Amino acid sequence: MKILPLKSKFEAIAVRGTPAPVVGAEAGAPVPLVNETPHATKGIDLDVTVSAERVVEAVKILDEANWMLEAITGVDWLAERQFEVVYDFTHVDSGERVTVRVRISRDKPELPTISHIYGGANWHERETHDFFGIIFLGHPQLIPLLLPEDARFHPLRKDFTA
Amino acid sequence: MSSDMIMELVRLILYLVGFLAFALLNAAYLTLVERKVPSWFQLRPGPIEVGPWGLLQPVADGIKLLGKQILTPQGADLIMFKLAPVMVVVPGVLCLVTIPFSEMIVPRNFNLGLLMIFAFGAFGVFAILLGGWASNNKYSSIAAARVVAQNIAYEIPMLLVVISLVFVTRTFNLHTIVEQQMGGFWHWNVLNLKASIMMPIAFLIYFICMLAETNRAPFDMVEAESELVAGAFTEYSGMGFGLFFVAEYLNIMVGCCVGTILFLGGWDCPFGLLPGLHWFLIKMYVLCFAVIWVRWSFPRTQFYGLLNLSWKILIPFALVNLLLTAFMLKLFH
Amino acid sequence: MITYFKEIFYGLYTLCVGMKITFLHWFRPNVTVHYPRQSLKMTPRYRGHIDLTCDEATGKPKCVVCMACQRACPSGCIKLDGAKAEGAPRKSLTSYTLDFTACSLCGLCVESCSFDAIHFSKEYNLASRKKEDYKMDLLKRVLEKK
Amino acid sequence: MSIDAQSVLNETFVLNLGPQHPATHGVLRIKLTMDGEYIVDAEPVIGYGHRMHEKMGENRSYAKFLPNTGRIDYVAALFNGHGYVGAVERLAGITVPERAEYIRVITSELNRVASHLLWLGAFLVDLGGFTPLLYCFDDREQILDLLESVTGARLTFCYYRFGGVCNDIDDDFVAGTRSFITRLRSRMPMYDAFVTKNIIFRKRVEGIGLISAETCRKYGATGPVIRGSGVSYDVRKVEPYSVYLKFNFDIPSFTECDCMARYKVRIEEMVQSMRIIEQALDSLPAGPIMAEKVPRTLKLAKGDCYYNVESARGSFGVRVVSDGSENAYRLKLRSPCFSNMSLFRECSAGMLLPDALALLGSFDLVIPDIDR
Repeated sequence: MKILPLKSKFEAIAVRGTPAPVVGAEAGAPVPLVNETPHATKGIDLDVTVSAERVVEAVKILDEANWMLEAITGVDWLAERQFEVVYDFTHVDSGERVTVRVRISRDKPELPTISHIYGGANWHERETHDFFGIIFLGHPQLIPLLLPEDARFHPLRKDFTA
Repeated sequence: MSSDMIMELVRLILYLVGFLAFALLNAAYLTLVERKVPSWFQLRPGPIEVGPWGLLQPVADGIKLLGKQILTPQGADLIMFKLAPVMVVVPGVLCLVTIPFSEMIVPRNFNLGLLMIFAFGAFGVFAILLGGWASNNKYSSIAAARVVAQNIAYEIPMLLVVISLVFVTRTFNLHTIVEQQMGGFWHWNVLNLKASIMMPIAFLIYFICMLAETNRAPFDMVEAESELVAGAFTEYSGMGFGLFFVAEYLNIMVGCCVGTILFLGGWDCPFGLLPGLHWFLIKMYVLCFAVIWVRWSFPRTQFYGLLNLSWKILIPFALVNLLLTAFMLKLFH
Repeated sequence: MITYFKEIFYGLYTLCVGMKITFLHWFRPNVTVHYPRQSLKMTPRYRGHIDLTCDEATGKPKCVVCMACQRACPSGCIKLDGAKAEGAPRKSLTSYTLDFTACSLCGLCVESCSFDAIHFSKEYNLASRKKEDYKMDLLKRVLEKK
Repeated sequence: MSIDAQSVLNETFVLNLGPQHPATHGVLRIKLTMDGEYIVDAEPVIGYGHRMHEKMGENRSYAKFLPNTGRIDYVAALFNGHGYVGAVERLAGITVPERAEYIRVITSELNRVASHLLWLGAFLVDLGGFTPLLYCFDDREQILDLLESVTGARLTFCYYRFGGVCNDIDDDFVAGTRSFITRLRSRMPMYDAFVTKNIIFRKRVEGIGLISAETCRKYGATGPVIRGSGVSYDVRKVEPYSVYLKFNFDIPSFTECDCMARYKVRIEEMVQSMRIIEQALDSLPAGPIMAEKVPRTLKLAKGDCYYNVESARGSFGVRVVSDGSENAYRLKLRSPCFSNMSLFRECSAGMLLPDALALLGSFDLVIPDIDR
C-alpha cells in the first residue's frame, strides 16, 4: 500500500486550501478532501482535492514518493462556472492510482505549472491549454500542441460551437 | 589517311557503340534484377506485369522517367545541379573502356588500365558531392558530406589491397593480369596462397570496399532512405534521378568486372577448359548477385560504424596483407 | 586482441547466417496473391457495406422501418423512409439510402436490427471518381439484383 | 572581413524532419536543430492527425463511440476498445461473462503479437533493412486472417461491446490460433538469427538511445519503453483487469535502457503473449458472450472512473466522467504514445541523426495515437 503514507501529507495541505465541490456531490454537502476510493469500482485509490495554489506542493509529495505521472486533463463544469483540472498519478510497483483534482474559476482559469517537477507534464499541460484554455502559469512553452498553431478556440469547453 | 587509321577508327566506333549499348542495357537490367532478387527472398513475385516475367519493366521505367518533368529546386546551383548526373555516368562508362572481357574483346588495352579505373572511380564521388551540394537541400548536403568521408575511408583499404596485388602481378595492364591467372581456379589470384596467404581475405576486403565505394547497402549512406529521404538524390526528378541510378549500376558492374579480373581469373574457366567471354560474364554476374543479395539481407550500418570498420578492421588487415605479400615475394622470388 | 578477432569472426558468421536465411527463403512459395488476377474469398463475417435482406417467400425486403439502424449509426449515414400501404399489416420500405462516404463499417446497424433485415455485403473493392456513386440507394440495389 | 571562428563552430541549422518523412511513420514532424549530424534540440510538432476523439465521445452516445476506439491506435485497435468498454462497464457496474473475458484476452493478445510483429518490421526498415518487414507481414497476416474471421475487419476491429463481445469464437478459430502459435514459435529462431544476432543490427541498437527509469517515471512512459529501462511495470500484473490474474506469464524487463532492451522486451512479450493465448484456449469456458440486460442506450450514474489496460505500446487509460445523461460528460483518452513521445526531446539531445531515428523507431509510435 503506497497510498497510506501519502494520506496524512495530503490532508495537511488540502485543508489549508479553499474547499471545492467534488463531482456528483450535492451542493453544500460536506466533502472530504482526501478520499480513499475502491479501486475495483473507480480505478482510483486516493482522490485528493486541493486548491490551485497548493497543487505544486501536492505534486511534490507524489514526486518524492516516486509516483509516475499518467495524465493531466480538464473537465468543464459549465453550470458551476468552474474548470476541474485532474492529475492522474500511478505507482509502478503497486499499480495504485492517485488523482489530484483542482477546481478553478472559469473566468480566470489559471493555476501554476508542474512541468518543472514532471517533465511529462509539459505536453499534458499544453494539451489541456489547447482544449480548455486553462493557463498554466510558468509553463515554458504554452503554445498549441494538438491544435493548429493559430487556433484561438478551445474545443472541449462546453460552450464551444464549431 | 591511311587504311590502318580508318580501320582503327571503325574499330573504335564499333566498340564505343557496342559497349555503350552493353553498359546501359546492363545497368537497366540490373535494376530489374534488383527488384526481382529481393522479391524471391521476400516470398513475392516482384514485377511480372510488363512483358513476360516483367522483362520489359526497365523499358517502362525508362519511359516513365523520361516523361517526367525535371524540377529544379529554388536556390539550387543550376549548372552544377544539371551537370552532376552527367558527371556521375561518364566515369562509369569510361572505366569500361579498358576492361578486357575476353582474350579478344578489349576496347583499349593499355598499360595503366587498373590505375585509370581507380582514377575515374574516385571521380564519381565528386559528382555525387556536387549534386548533393548543388541541390540546396539539407538532406542532400548531409548525404554529400557523408559520401566524401565514406569514400575517403574506403579508398584506402581498397587501394592497399590492389597495391599488394600489383606486387604479385607486377603490372597495371588488366589483360596481362588475367593472362597470368590462366589454367584453372587454383591459378587465380584469390587462391594464390604462394604470393600471400591472406589472398582470400584480401578479396573479401576488396568486396566490402567495393560495396562502400558504390554506396551500396549496408553502406548506402548517400541514399539512406529511412534517414535522409533519398540523400543526395532527394531533389532530382525524371532522368536526372535515372542517371544516378544508371551510374550506380554501372559502378557495380565496373566493380564486379575489376573483382573478376583481379581475383577471379577473368575469362578463365575454373577447370582450365574452354576459356572465353561467357566465363567472364558468369563470374561478373555472380558478383553482382552477391552485391544485391547483401543489400537485401542486412540493415544499414551507422555512419561511425562504417568508419570504424574501415579504420579499425579493414585498413589494418589490408596493411598486414601488404606487408605479408612484400615479405613473401622477397622470400620466394 | 582475442576479443578483437573474435568479434570480427562472430560478426562475419552472423552476416553469413543472415544471407543464408534470405537465400533459403528463395525456395519457399510466394505468399502473396496477385490481386487483379486472383482474389481471396471474404470471410463470412466480413464487414462490407450493408445490403437489404429479402424475405425468401415474398421476395420483398424484410425491413419494417423501425429506424433502429438509423438511430444506431454513429456517422448518421443511413436514411430510410417507409409508408404503410392500404391494408398491409406493417410499414414497408419506400427508400433506404446509405451515404458510404461517411460510413465507417462498424456494423452497429446490423447489430441493432431485430429483424435480420440488413446484412453485410462482401464487396470490398468499391472505387469511383464521383462522390455521388457512394450515395447508395440500397432499395434500388436489392430490387435490381432480382 | 574576418570570420569569427567561434560563430562558425557554433553554427547550427534547422532540419525539418517530417511531416512526411520515411522514418516518422505518418504525420509526425520533428523540428531538429542540428550541429552537423548531431542533434542539439529536437522539438516534436504533433497534431497533424488530430481528430478530437474526446469531443466526439461527448457528442455521441456511449455505444456510438465504439467505432472510434479502433481508430485511435489502429495497429492495436482492440486495446483501445478494451479500455473504453472497461471504463464504461466499471461505471455502469456491468459484470462481463467469463467466456467473453477469455475471448477478450485471446483476441487482445493476438493483437499484441500482430502489433509487435509490425513494429519489428518497421523498426528494421528504420534501420535500413527491408526484408524482415516482409517476413513479419507474412506472420502478421495470419493473425489478421484469424481476427477477421471473428470480428469481420482486419484493422479497425469494433469487436468489444459493453458487457461482452459481439461475435463468438468457433472451433475453426481455436484450431487456427493453435496452429498459428506453432508456426510463430518455429519462426522465432529465424528472427533471432536473422535480426537479433546480426552484427550490424546489434551495432545499431546496443547502447543507443539510453532512457533511465527515472525519466520514464517523470514522463509517464510505459509499456516496452519503461520495461526496457528495468522497471517491470505492466498493467496486466500490477493492476490486473479482465481475467489476466488466472494466467501464468512473465513480464520481461531488461536493465540496459537502450534500444536493444526495448527490442528484446517486445520479442519476449510475443513469446509471453503466446503463452497466455495457449492457457486461455486450454481453459476456455462455455457460456454466454454478452452480459444480460445491457440496455441499448446506456445511461450511467453520475460520477467518474478510470480504467487502464496494457496496450501494445504501454498503458492506455480511459477516464469517463458522467453527468447521468446518454452521452459522456467528459471522456479522457490517455494514450501511451503521447507520453512516450514526449520524452524524445530530452533523450535525443546530443545524438546523431540515425541514432535518434533508431530511438524514435524503438518507441513504436503510432501517430494517430499521439494526436487522437
